[in-house]
Amino acid sequence: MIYQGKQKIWADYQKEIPDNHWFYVRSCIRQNFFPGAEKMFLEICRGLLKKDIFETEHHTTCGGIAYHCDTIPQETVMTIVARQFALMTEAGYENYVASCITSFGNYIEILETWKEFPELETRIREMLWKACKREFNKPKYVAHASDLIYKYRNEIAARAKFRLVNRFTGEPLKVVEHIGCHYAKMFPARGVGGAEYPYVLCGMIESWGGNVIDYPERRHCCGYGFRQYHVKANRGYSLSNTYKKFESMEPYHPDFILTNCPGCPYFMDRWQYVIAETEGKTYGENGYGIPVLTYEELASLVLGYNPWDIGLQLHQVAVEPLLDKIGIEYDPKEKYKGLNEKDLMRPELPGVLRCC
Amino acid sequence: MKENIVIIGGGIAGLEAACQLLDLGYKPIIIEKSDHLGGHVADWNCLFPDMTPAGDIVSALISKAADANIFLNTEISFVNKLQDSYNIMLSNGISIITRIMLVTTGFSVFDASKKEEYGYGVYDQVITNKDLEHWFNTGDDRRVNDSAMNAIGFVHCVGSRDEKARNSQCSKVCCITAVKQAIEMKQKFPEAMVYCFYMDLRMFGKKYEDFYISAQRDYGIRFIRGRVSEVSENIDGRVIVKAEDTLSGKPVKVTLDLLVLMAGMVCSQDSTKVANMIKLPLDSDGFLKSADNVADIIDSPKEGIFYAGACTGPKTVPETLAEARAAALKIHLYIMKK
Amino acid sequence: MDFGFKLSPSSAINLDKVDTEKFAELHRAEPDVYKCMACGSCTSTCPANRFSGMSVRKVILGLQRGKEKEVIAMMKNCMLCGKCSMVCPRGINTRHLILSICRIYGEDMK
Amino acid sequence: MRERFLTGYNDFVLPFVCGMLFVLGYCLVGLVRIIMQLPAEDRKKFFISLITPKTLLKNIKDIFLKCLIHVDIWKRNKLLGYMHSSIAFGWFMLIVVGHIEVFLYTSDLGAKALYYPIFFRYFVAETESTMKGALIFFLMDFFLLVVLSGIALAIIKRVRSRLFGMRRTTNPSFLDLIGQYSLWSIFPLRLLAESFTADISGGSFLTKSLNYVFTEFLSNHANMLPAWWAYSCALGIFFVVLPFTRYMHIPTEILLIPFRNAGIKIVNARKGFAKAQVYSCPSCGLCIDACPMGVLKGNIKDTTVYLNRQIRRNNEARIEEISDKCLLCGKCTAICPVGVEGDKLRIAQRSVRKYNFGSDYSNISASEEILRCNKFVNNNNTSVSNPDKERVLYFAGCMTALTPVIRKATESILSKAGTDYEIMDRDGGICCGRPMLMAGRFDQARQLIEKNTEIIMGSGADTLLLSCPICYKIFREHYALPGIRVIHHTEYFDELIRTGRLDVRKGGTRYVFHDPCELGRGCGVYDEPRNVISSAGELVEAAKNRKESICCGGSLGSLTLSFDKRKAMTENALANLTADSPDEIVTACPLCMTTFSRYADRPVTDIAQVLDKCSGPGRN
Repeated sequence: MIYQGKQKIWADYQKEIPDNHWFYVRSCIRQNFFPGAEKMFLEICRGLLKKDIFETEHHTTCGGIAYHCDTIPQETVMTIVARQFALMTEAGYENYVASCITSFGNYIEILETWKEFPELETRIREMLWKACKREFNKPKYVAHASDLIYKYRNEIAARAKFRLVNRFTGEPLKVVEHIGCHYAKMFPARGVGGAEYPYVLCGMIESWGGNVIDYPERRHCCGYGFRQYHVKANRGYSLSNTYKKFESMEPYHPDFILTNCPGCPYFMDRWQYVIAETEGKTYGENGYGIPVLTYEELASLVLGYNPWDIGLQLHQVAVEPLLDKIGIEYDPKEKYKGLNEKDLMRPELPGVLRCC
Repeated sequence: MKENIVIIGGGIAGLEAACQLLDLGYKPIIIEKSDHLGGHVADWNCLFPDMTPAGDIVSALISKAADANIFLNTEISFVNKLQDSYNIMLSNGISIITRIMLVTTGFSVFDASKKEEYGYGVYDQVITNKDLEHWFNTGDDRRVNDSAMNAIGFVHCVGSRDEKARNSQCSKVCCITAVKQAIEMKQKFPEAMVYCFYMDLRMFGKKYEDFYISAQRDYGIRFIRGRVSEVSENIDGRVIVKAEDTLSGKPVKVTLDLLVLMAGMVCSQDSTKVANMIKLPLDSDGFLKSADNVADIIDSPKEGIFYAGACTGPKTVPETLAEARAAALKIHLYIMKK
Repeated sequence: MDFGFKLSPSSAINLDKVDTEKFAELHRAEPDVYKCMACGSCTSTCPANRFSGMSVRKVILGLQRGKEKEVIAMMKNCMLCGKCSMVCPRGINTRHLILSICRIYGEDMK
Repeated sequence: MRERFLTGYNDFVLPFVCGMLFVLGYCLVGLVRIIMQLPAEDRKKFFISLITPKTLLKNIKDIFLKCLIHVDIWKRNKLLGYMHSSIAFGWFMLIVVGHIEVFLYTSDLGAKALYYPIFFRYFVAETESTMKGALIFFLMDFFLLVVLSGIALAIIKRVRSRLFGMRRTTNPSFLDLIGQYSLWSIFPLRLLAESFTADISGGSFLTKSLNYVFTEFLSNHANMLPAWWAYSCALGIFFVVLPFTRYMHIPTEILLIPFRNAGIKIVNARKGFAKAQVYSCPSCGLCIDACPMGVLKGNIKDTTVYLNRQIRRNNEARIEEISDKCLLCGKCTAICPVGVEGDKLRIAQRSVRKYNFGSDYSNISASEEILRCNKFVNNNNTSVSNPDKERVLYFAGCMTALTPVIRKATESILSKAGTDYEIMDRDGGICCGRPMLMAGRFDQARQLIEKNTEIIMGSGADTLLLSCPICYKIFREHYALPGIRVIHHTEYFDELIRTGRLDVRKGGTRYVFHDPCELGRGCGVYDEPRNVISSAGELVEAAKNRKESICCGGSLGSLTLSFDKRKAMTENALANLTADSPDEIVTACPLCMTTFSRYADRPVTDIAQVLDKCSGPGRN
């Protein structure tokens, strides 16, 4: 691997990310999967970086999953998106930040489509007006939330309590970065680092002290692939995709996987359990799995937040071995205690995958 | 004869045309940007289909063209159109007034790093056809590991027939070059498996098909019909190549010790630069536009300006040489007519 | 545990894992096997094709891709009539090739 | 005549006696083994044939004509014929007359009977001259001279085989050479020995005269014994090496002829009848010139004579190579003077090949195939719709599918002749099984035969018409189709013309007819195609024709000959055909036609095309 070669490509794909005043839209599914992630993002941005981030309870789904599952036509998804833009316009913002990769891809795709077919944009404006009497301006910048964390990775590193270094060996942690497919594969120029070697997560890992692993199936989808997972008959393909990725990264013995998409961490986390139960195979050390984190969770960890406060107990694969390696202290007894100190109850332990 | 004839480009087309013009009694001027003559052919090792040493061809041309006025390391700074001639200002400060120019600016090898998914410049064991010829010539390339060469792959059509690479044209010679280089690699590494990933095999020229049959029958080179989709590096640093084996209708992957990208031919920047200065049109394939692509490939649409070789599109060495001879004759007749 | 779905087998051909020994043996028996350019003349003329999908082209390809089982199934209806060798533009001795395959490859193939 | 020695014995007889006993013992054991190796049924057939007067007489006649007189060789080349019969018949007569002599003049033979007829002259002295004695002396000298002339020719043949009509001859093995030299030396030595003793034992024009010459120089009788020793040694050596040389054909052929006359066929590749054939091969090398592969020098060692030699040596690799390469044109069989069946022997070798898997046609439904050609049967049952009329089922064959002109022309002729016909393989049929059979895969061939039989029997036809001689041969020999006439289109066309169902206008084109191997040598059809062609134009003959016709080189028989190696054979066959400058080459096999068309310098057509061009509906 020639690192300079990658750097050359990264240099070709830099994107302008505004440094303040963002209109933030959440993901539909992340709050169920890993609710700590978006909460921590807002906390880091507002509390730590002192940025102006606006979010509104009026925003809805972007329609991306339905669109990609072929259940709604393109005009519908465009009108939904137009409404989100209208909310942004009404709130007086022009920098649009999406928490979800599918949404991000969806916004970019729609904006590019309007650029090519302006008559379509006019039609959508009419439809939006008919539907809810709203008008919108197109956002000046569209960014993904990970772009912002990437932009401020060095500031975070400066305030970090922990580095991504194995405290037993002193070696940098080996990290697999997994980028959501819709981040840059459709429009390489719209992602940091392009589609072939996206830099958005690599930059965070490098900046926070870890080592990025480049394994053969790095480009591969996590396996969610809407139509694969949502149709039960196809679910085996979803699982097989994930399996292929794990088989490919296994020889590198990664310490954890970092992701920037709602579906990826969830499927890479949960499918490890299914693979373990059906195939008897686990990928971490000593029968554990490989922890899969979102970039917000990782940022919070290095900044020294309590693992249980950021919701790591909701991961299927136990994160404790990773916390031990980094040297983050935690109280196992606190793991299943809610914010109000109420006991959350214990999940049933899997048969094969070691979880505690 | 005191007529100034300016040949722009000292590759084989320029040299051959100069030789012919010298024989006809003229004293042409060759302007060459680089520090040596012979162009791309000078970087090549052997030429298909008879494995003619490229060096022999080039050195014979250079020695025959030695009497021409040759400016190395020289570029054209600007060109002024006069009444019925041109004033050419060279980067070395010399200016030439001429009414006849022969454009032999040739082609550029497609920049394989633009096909990011193939990892040229990123993976240790990915090289181009040109790099391989360089290795044949000098034996110097750390990416080619002699001691562990068990599997070698050739990817056809890199930057050719690819709208994403902004070149939908066929570069014509890469198929046969891949066959040639595959044979040469098999000769050097008889135990290695050699794969060629192709979309179509275009064996159009004299004895090319024989060469292809020989690659199959005598060297056991495996031709896989399918374009390589992506290349990755595995833990021991070898490259994994993925493609569809379209004949089986199945995805195929293989681990290789060396991957050679058959980078195609694109119009060189020098050609476009010259075209801009003299206001020559470009054809839809990105190369210089001839007066007529069938009947008159050597004439440009402008009087007194002629083409030879790959500046008008991908050409083989014999085609280039033939065009250069034709151009020399055309120039001679043009002068005689006045 | 049964989740109602499971891993689907990969359809990809991994050339690293294809056993080349037998094919090398076949090549020694019938060197022309390398000459196939996949034109498909043999397939379209084959009288067994409509019964078992026999195709010498697919046979040659399949053996190089580790698909011995499919190849053997295809060859079940070969009648050795020789039409394929008549039409082969590369002059491959397909009948000898087929007989050599019957000798070298076996029923116990994967 | 009286005996010179009381004991009637001298040590010099020992080499001969030992050799004789050895060879007799060897042959006896071999005979028993070969007979035991025959399948029980064949063995029974063989013994019955031996006591059936008709076959017995035929056996004696064949043995006399073939083994002694070599009539087949006489037909081929007089000089070669004389050479063979002079040695064989001459020697035989020497033995016969020698025995008569001994029995006439000696009584109380005992163990002496073993060697007396051979060395009689040494042991006796002439007491009186009688007419009877002189005649015997003369006969003995005469036949000795005959044999010596044969030997002289044999020596000449070694260096100038072309005089004997042979371009190439076999490369003898080391033991063959020893056998040959000892055989050659037997008779001159006998002459020498008898000449030394001729003044004592008597003799005739040869021995007596030579004796006078000898006494001129060497009056001493002491020279006598070494000559007799040498004679005995030559015989002894010859007999000892005989089983390991080509001369084994002498005793084996005597067994092969009754086997063949008993109707025995090759079953086991190496045992029984096959073994008898292999050992009957005299290594004469006639098959070398006959072999169409011989045009390429590299193939000479792949001819039948070498196959036999390698089988005797159990050289498995070479046996496989030789038997797989052969085109199975059958020409070596047709011209072999002893009747070694080179093609069948090779198919037998192929049949013992081990395969890991083979074809299985059980998935092919014959009843579905019948639906494609059920014109002659009533709907939903098997009863024939038109039982009194001729109902022709035309099986064009796989190869004809690649030469659609043949099918088109044949159909056109059938329409003109008003034949009610149906095509069995309009959209591709099931192979006849002959190619499989030729590859030695009998079980698969049998399955194909069964499928086709079911289809043909279910079609309601009464005639099976074939365009392809390859199919024709197997349909004739291996199919049981009761009530159905199997006919090749050449024969059928001939019949149409003869019965007036087709009207032919004779043109001026000069046609040469190529006898396809499977039609001519394979099925014995030579005249019908010639009749058809003669009625359409002028028939010219090839330099070698009928049973000596040269294979086109495209044969399916060869398993290993690659495409590029066949070109020379095709060109050689074409040169043979065009010797008399015909306008057109006519054949009756789609494979021959395709093969010739590739390299021919003039049109190559099928007989159906020729006939179709110049025929119209007949008056009948």
